[in-house]
Amino acid sequence: MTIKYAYYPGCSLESLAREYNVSTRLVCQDLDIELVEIPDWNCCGAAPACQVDHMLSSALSARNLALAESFKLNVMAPCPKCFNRLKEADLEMKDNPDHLREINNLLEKPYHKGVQVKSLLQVLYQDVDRELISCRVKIPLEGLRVACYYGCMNARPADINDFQNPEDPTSMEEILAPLGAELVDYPLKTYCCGAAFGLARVDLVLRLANELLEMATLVGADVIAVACPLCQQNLDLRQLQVNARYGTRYNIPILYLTQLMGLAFGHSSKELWLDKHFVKFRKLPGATQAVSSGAR
Amino acid sequence: MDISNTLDQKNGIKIVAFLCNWCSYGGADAAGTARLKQPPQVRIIRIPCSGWINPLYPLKAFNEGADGVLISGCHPGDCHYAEGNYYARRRLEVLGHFLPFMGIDPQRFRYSWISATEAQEWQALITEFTEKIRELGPIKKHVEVS
Amino acid sequence: MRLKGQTRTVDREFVAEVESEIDTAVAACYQCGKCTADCPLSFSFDYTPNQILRLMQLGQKEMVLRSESLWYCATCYTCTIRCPKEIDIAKLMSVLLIKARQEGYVADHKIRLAQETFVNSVARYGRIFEAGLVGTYNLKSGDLFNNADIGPRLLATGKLRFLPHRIKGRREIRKIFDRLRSSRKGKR
Amino acid sequence: MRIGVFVCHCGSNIAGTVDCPRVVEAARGFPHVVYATDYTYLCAESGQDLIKTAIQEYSLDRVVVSSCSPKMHEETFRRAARQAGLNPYLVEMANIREQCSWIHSDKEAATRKAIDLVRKGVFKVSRDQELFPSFFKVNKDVLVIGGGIAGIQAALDAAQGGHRVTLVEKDQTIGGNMARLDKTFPTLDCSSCILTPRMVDVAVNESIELLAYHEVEEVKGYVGNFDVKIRRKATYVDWSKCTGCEECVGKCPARIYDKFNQGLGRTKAISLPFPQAVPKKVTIKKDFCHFFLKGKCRVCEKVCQFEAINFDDQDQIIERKVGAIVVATGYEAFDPIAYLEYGFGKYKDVITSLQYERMVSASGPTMGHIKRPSDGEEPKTIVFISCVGSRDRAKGRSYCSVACCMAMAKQAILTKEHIPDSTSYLFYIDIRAGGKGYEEFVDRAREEYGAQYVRGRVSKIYQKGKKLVVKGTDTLLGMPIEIEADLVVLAVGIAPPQDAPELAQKLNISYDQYGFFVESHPKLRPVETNTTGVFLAGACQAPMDIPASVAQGSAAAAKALGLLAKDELEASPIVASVEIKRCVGCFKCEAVCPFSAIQRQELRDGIMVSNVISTVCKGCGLCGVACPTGAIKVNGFTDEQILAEMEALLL
Ligand SMILES: Cc1cc2nc3c(=O)[nH]c(=O)nc-3n(C[C@H](O)[C@H](O)[C@H](O)COP(=O)(O)OP(=O)(O)OC[C@H]3O[C@@H](n4cnc5c(N)ncnc54)[C@H](O)[C@@H]3O)c2cc1C
Ligand SMILES: Cc1cc2nc3c(=O)[nH]c(=O)nc-3n(C[C@H](O)[C@H](O)[C@H](O)COP(=O)(O)OP(=O)(O)OC[C@H]3O[C@@H](n4cnc5c(N)ncnc54)[C@H](O)[C@@H]3O)c2cc1C
Ligand code: SF4
Ligand code: SF4
Ligand code: SF4
Ligand code: SF4
Ligand code: SF4
Ligand code: SF4
Ligand code: SF4
Ligand code: SF4
Repeated sequence: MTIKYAYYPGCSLESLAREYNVSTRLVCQDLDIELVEIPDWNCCGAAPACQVDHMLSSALSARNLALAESFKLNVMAPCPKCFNRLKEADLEMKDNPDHLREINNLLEKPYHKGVQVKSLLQVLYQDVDRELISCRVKIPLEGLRVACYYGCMNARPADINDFQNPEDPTSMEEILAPLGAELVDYPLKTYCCGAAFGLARVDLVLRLANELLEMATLVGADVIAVACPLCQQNLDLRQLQVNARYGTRYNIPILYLTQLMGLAFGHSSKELWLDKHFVKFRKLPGATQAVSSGAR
Repeated sequence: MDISNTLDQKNGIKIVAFLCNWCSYGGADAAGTARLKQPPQVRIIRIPCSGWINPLYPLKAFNEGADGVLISGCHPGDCHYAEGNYYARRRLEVLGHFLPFMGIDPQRFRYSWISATEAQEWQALITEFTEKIRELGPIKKHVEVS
Repeated sequence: MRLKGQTRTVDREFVAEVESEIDTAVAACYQCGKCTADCPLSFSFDYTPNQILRLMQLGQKEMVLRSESLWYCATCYTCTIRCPKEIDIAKLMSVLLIKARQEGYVADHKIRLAQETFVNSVARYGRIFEAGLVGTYNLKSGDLFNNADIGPRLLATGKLRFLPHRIKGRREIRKIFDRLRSSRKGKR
Repeated sequence: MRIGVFVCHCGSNIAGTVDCPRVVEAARGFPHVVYATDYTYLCAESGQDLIKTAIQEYSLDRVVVSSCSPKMHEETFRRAARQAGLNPYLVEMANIREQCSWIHSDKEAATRKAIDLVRKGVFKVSRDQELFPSFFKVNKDVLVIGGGIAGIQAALDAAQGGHRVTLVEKDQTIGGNMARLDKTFPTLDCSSCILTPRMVDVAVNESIELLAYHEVEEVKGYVGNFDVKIRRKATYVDWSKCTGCEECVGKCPARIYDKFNQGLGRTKAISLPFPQAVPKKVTIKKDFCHFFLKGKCRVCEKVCQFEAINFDDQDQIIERKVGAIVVATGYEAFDPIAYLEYGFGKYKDVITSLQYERMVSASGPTMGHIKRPSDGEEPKTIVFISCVGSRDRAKGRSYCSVACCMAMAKQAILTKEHIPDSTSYLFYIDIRAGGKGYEEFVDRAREEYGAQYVRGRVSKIYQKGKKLVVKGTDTLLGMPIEIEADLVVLAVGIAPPQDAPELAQKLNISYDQYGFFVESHPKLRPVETNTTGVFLAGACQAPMDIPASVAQGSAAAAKALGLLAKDELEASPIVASVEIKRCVGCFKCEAVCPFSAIQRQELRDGIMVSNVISTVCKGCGLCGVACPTGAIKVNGFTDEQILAEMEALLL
């Protein structure tokens, strides 16, 4: 049985996080999840919109929800910030009829509260049988020490991420366990990476990224798994900035959860755009196997 | 011999309240001790427990000309007699549904939970309820209860 | 009541307005500091989250709205999930930020600029045009070499677009902005 | 019928708003009223005399006192009537103060309402019947449930007062949580040094029957006559033979969770909780014993020279009759597993304050050496965190646990004594040190023992290498503060035992949202409950420390003794009674009565009818409403009386 979602990639996945988009599509295909991209979707406004004007933020999300509604499909978004904006707007409109009316007044095409919003993490965690994931594994990630990093948006706030505990989420670990990876306890798994301050206040981001990378080194992680474009950028893109500023020599690849899954499912590192990362992932598990299985 | 009724001729309405001895009567006393001003149309009858209320009483009261009837007991779970107010709730809920068939606006009937410390809640309740009854005006139709 | 050195006195109306948006009375806060303790960005704050709450309790509108903390809060919700009194501090911070902007208090112009550049990009194209965003921001902020060290390497990945993606519904997006603006004016 | 009406001024409390002479005037016009007067203070001696004289002078056979709330002075005026030779239940009160003069300012409206209320009183009193209280014999024995320090104190005091006492303790030994403590604030005397003698006193006291490893199964009856069923839980050891030599314990291969030591260290399937246990007898925990699980072992049986092991042992129900019950079931330490942010259960070196007591105790699993559970090393930096499971709405615990601030100060002192080169950081929100010598004790912790108090709540703890990173705030400085600690001690709250609500239901007493038992009045009846004859002592009522628990134990015993000092007790006549002619034997009344006050009674011709045990009946009236024929009614609140009141108000 295939599961079908209206897919909301969001702006990041069209640019700096394209590998997240590519790997998400591959993995979903492997797991019989059909993704129908919302046609002509618009930016959800991310953090800046709701920091400038809450109504604006809701209206931008509502347009996307209304588009998805015409397909009678629930919405799935891989970026936790998009997910957060879409779901919060949805909940507020479902909660408060006045708010819904006000928002619809701003739209060309009204929203009728007809969809549900999930994050990619939630879909992989709730809708996909762990058995199925095991079945799809061709190259187990044996010996790879993975630290799962959720960041703030994949764990909180509690009413948006209501499918797991905001203090100690475990969905990523549970999804990765069938892949055979060695999951290390990463105490800062829900610590914030500085989010969107990368544009105006790089210094804030670097300080947090440094703490996160230090801890990952300390727990002996080979790779940090993430499920958020901002986390990925702040830790990967800025790793060299951190090294420059703090005199550190971190060299920890930051992979999307879906890239790790893709590897285990037998996709090549090229297919998964692994070469687009700043910090290269060299410890390909079963590298020799990969060749032979590819030949099979 | 003048025994005529003096209930609020000015506003022309009469409200009878049945309060359980342990919680709500104490709450009304507490409101008095705190000097919380209240509308004078309400007359209180003290009963042991809200579970003691026979649905006949409110009906009789309406029949005899009460414009509003209020029943109040301890909060569910706090009943002095353990579970009397659960019985009350069940019974009075039924009564509430039954009133329209007797030509009585169910808004004239109210049951609530007021504890012995809830003086302010009591004041708010009877102020609001009296206001409601004033709005509805004196009861017109008299019910027949055997 | 007046805090030493402050000219303004208590503004209860402001407090009530904010309280209605966060659905909690600020008086609930007993200043335990749990919100501050693990706030990842508090190192950059002038007032810690619990001090923001304290200022709100004392009705110090101006001090609150002038605070830099509002601008450096990442809305990460750490404070919110930890607060023993169930106060949504993250929400409070963002409500206050919006009010600060409305009333013309800007503690960090770069952040304001970044946020506005971002929103303008949405208004223009319906989606974010990242290369344009960084460029515009750097130009306007005068910080031309901001993030320049990663620029070339980023280009090499080929992930950045050089032309914006203009969505078909651009007009709808514009209308959202316009209607919002006119409804705001109507209210004033 | 000759009714007298008395209208009280209560100084200006009533007379200021109600025109009392006008009320008297109106009262004179009501049916059967032969005398009416007003007076400044009716409850004063002179006022009561006025009533008594009038009763005799005018041969009054009914009285209406129109004054304050009956909750205030009904007893006073009933007593006055009795003294004047009138049945006290022929007195009614009209509440024209709390429910009239004090809540109205319009004098006219208030006066009219007062007149209505007096009329209501007159109409009701004219339907009143003479009522006579019944008397019943009282059983003088006392049951104490829970053998912590509060229960021990209550049992000893009641025994000293000459009563036989049954002490039921669900655990294998008495002593409760105090037995787990090392030293006690504010004097730092050793807990077992002061507790053990008391435990032994219980054991040797001939008036006290100690039923350890027993639980209350069912409580029936009423004050003076409680019938209690008690379950003896199977111990699989014949206690009359066991000497507590612990020979068996050493040989038992089954290692299990050590409840007494709060999970620090392990114990055996057959065990003694601690060396000074009273009674000093072992039990087998069936769920963990190899023989019960796998059918093989019986090692204990082999080594026991006294042939005390009995694998065929079974639960047993025993019955006791008592006149009063003291509940002293204490508390359980709050389980901080809910604080995921503190990593309790995940990080071995995050422990509870009660575990720390066991660690510091010389008789504990570490022999009094403070060691990190993870690697056995001596910690140098220790962080204490207050209010874990207290003062925390988000975790469903809004209350303050009272004893933990002091326990924390104590533990900081003990830590310094054990490890002189250690530093203790104590995170607190407020320091609650309200007791004799308590603030001085905290001063000592700070000044003499270098306890570092930090005002702020910790938000997060995580492991970093061998250290625990503790992220807190110093709210006084307005700065986050990070401490790399070797050991973290959570000052956990005092929470009612999980089964407290169940016990409350058996005893028909109330419990609050947390499970603490509810006292009759928070100030004036702190150890009584709303069920007459059931008293409370210790931490089962509210969080409290040892001095308060002991004081309550004594207070509860004193209350029980006061009650049992009489040979007979008076039962209120405001109870239900059955009009046998109208009873059709449907027993709907029996089904609804919450107090099991209805008995089935067989008439001569085999017809079954209902009968109310008047000493059990509480007069709630539920039966009256359930009865389809109107055969059963509550004295003093009959349909006739209520309808008369209604008529008076609506005329
Ligand atoms: C870490 C810590 C340190 C402390 N240090 C101090 C100190 O230094 N000084 C001080 O004054 N106070 C201290 N206290 C407080 C002290 O422990 C309590 O005040 C005291 O133990 C309360 O005594 P209790 O008899 O009411 O309850 P408990 O000691 O809890 O005894 C209750 C007894 O009842 C039994 N029981 C429970 N339910 C049932 C049932 N259904 N049937 C039969 N039996 C039952 C239990 O098994 C137990 O034996 C401390 C508390 C903590 C948590
Ligand atoms: C401002 C204030 C507000 C308070 N509010 C509250 C509150 O809201 N709730 C609360 O629970 N507690 C409150 N308290 C505390 C409360 O007052 C006391 O707990 C309580 O009054 C103590 O009662 P007592 O009988 O021990 O002493 P007291 O009330 O002091 O009674 C002692 C009596 O003994 C008499 N006496 C003294 N010496 C002798 C002698 N040598 N011979 C004969 N008689 C003597 C005195 O005249 C007096 O009548 C408050 C205290 C203060 C100061
Ligand atoms: S955590 Fe909550 S209660 Fe504590 S200081 Fe912050 S806002 Fe106040
Ligand atoms: S939401 Fe803002 S104030 Fe709260 S913890 Fe995160 S950064 Fe700090
Ligand atoms: S009887 Fe009541 S109303 Fe009269 S003086 Fe006494 S307290 Fe006041
Ligand atoms: S059961 Fe036997 S061996 Fe064990 S403690 Fe008792 S007497 Fe000693
Ligand atoms: S039979 Fe059970 S209690 Fe006895 S020694 Fe074996 S395991 Fe221990
Ligand atoms: S006694 Fe102290 S530590 Fe315990 S709950 Fe109260 S304030 Fe917190
Ligand atoms: S309900 Fe009435 S009729 Fe039925 S048994 Fe009881 S008293 Fe008799
Ligand atoms: S009045 Fe209440 S307690 Fe008494 S017999 Fe009836 S139901 Fe039972």
